[in-house]
Amino acid sequence: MLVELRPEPFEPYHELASYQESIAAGQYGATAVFVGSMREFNEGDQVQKMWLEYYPGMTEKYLESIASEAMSKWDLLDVLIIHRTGEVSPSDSIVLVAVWSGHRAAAFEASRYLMEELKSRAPFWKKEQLDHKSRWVEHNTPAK
Amino acid sequence: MLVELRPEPFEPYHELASYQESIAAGQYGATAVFVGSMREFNEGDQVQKMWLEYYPGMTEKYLESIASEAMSKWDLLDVLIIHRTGEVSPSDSIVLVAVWSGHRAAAFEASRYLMEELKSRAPFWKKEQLDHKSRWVEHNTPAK
Amino acid sequence: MSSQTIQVRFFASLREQLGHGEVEISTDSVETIADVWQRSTDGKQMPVNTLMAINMEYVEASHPVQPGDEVAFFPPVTGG
Amino acid sequence: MSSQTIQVRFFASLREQLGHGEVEISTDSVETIADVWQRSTDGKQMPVNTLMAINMEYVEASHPVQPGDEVAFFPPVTGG
Repeated sequence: MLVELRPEPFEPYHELASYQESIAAGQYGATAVFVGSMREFNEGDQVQKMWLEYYPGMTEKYLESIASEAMSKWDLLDVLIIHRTGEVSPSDSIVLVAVWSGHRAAAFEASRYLMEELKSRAPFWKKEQLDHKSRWVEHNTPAK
Repeated sequence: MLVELRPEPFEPYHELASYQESIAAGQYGATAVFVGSMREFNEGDQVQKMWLEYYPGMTEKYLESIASEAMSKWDLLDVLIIHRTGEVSPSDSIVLVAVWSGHRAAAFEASRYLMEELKSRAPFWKKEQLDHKSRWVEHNTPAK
Repeated sequence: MSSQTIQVRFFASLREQLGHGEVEISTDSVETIADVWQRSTDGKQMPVNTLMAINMEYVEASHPVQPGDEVAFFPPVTGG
Repeated sequence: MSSQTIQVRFFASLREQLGHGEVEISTDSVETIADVWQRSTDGKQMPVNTLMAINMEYVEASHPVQPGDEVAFFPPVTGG
């Protein structure tokens, strides 16, 4: 299980391939992955840059708690969460969540659970830099 | 949109990174990925090898039809499906399904939809080589 | 003439049980997929859960067939 | 003495609105998180949806505080 905050750009599929080497091959049958990326527009505006603020200490603690919760709720072999911080550019990866399990149901459910918990409760805040002003994103879209 | 059958081992995260270069960066905010891998055991037995039979022509057609269906049911930017065929070894990747969309709900739902359709209807059959005998896998586990 | 025949394919355990993966049958008095099974297997009982396709599309046993069709029978699928 | 104080932190838009990210307050007649807000913001109205944490765990406004605690206030989160 690994939770990491990254102040620099990261390549999610490289991270995944690399982290996966630490998991016993032949043990997992299902891997579910979610990658959130920065789009170059939001609510009708071009976004130039984004600032990702977080709460040092609490953010890591919160992400570790949901990763542990997922491990105890489902029969998972491993969980990886990487989240970007600081200044982010369009098309950069913001978040990577991956879970490894024996079967697909657990993998799908746990990855979605982690993303919903992260989106609704993990202490991160986005400030968007538009052409002529900046603004805080006010809330995340609900799970629906 | 791409559907491919692969008679040779493939590295799913390398495929993903490479295919993703064809999609306009900054347009998608959510990527959901599922990778199915061969485990070295099944129903209490060690599995040495597996043979993945398919129906040339129908299998590709079926996978293309569910990819198109997903594109029309959800607001997706792209879909990638790669499925292994032939002789497979433990820890090899069997299937890769990836969808790119604006927001996470569509990505999660579409990727799960694709895997359930693939598991329940795509013409593939697995034959397992155990220590002293071989056997056909009789059915996939249901979505639950 | 191939237009008066139907190509029949069997996959996986069904192919192994029947001993062949492909046969060609004549269309004489063959009207449905169920008839194709009868003719192509010498009247064997069809295993429960057998899936059927005509020209690479899933159909039911009552689906009509025509000369030139490709019909396939196979067990439940286990891909992914 | 730091054991008779509470460290208060504000994040994101709340930090910008208040003009500072961190203050230290004395614990005199401060019993709950709501009291911490009052003391640390000079009685400003708390925005609806403000989230609160004590020692990096989410809590409600009625939660009791003690000297040495770290209390944080922040707007709805928007990560991921």
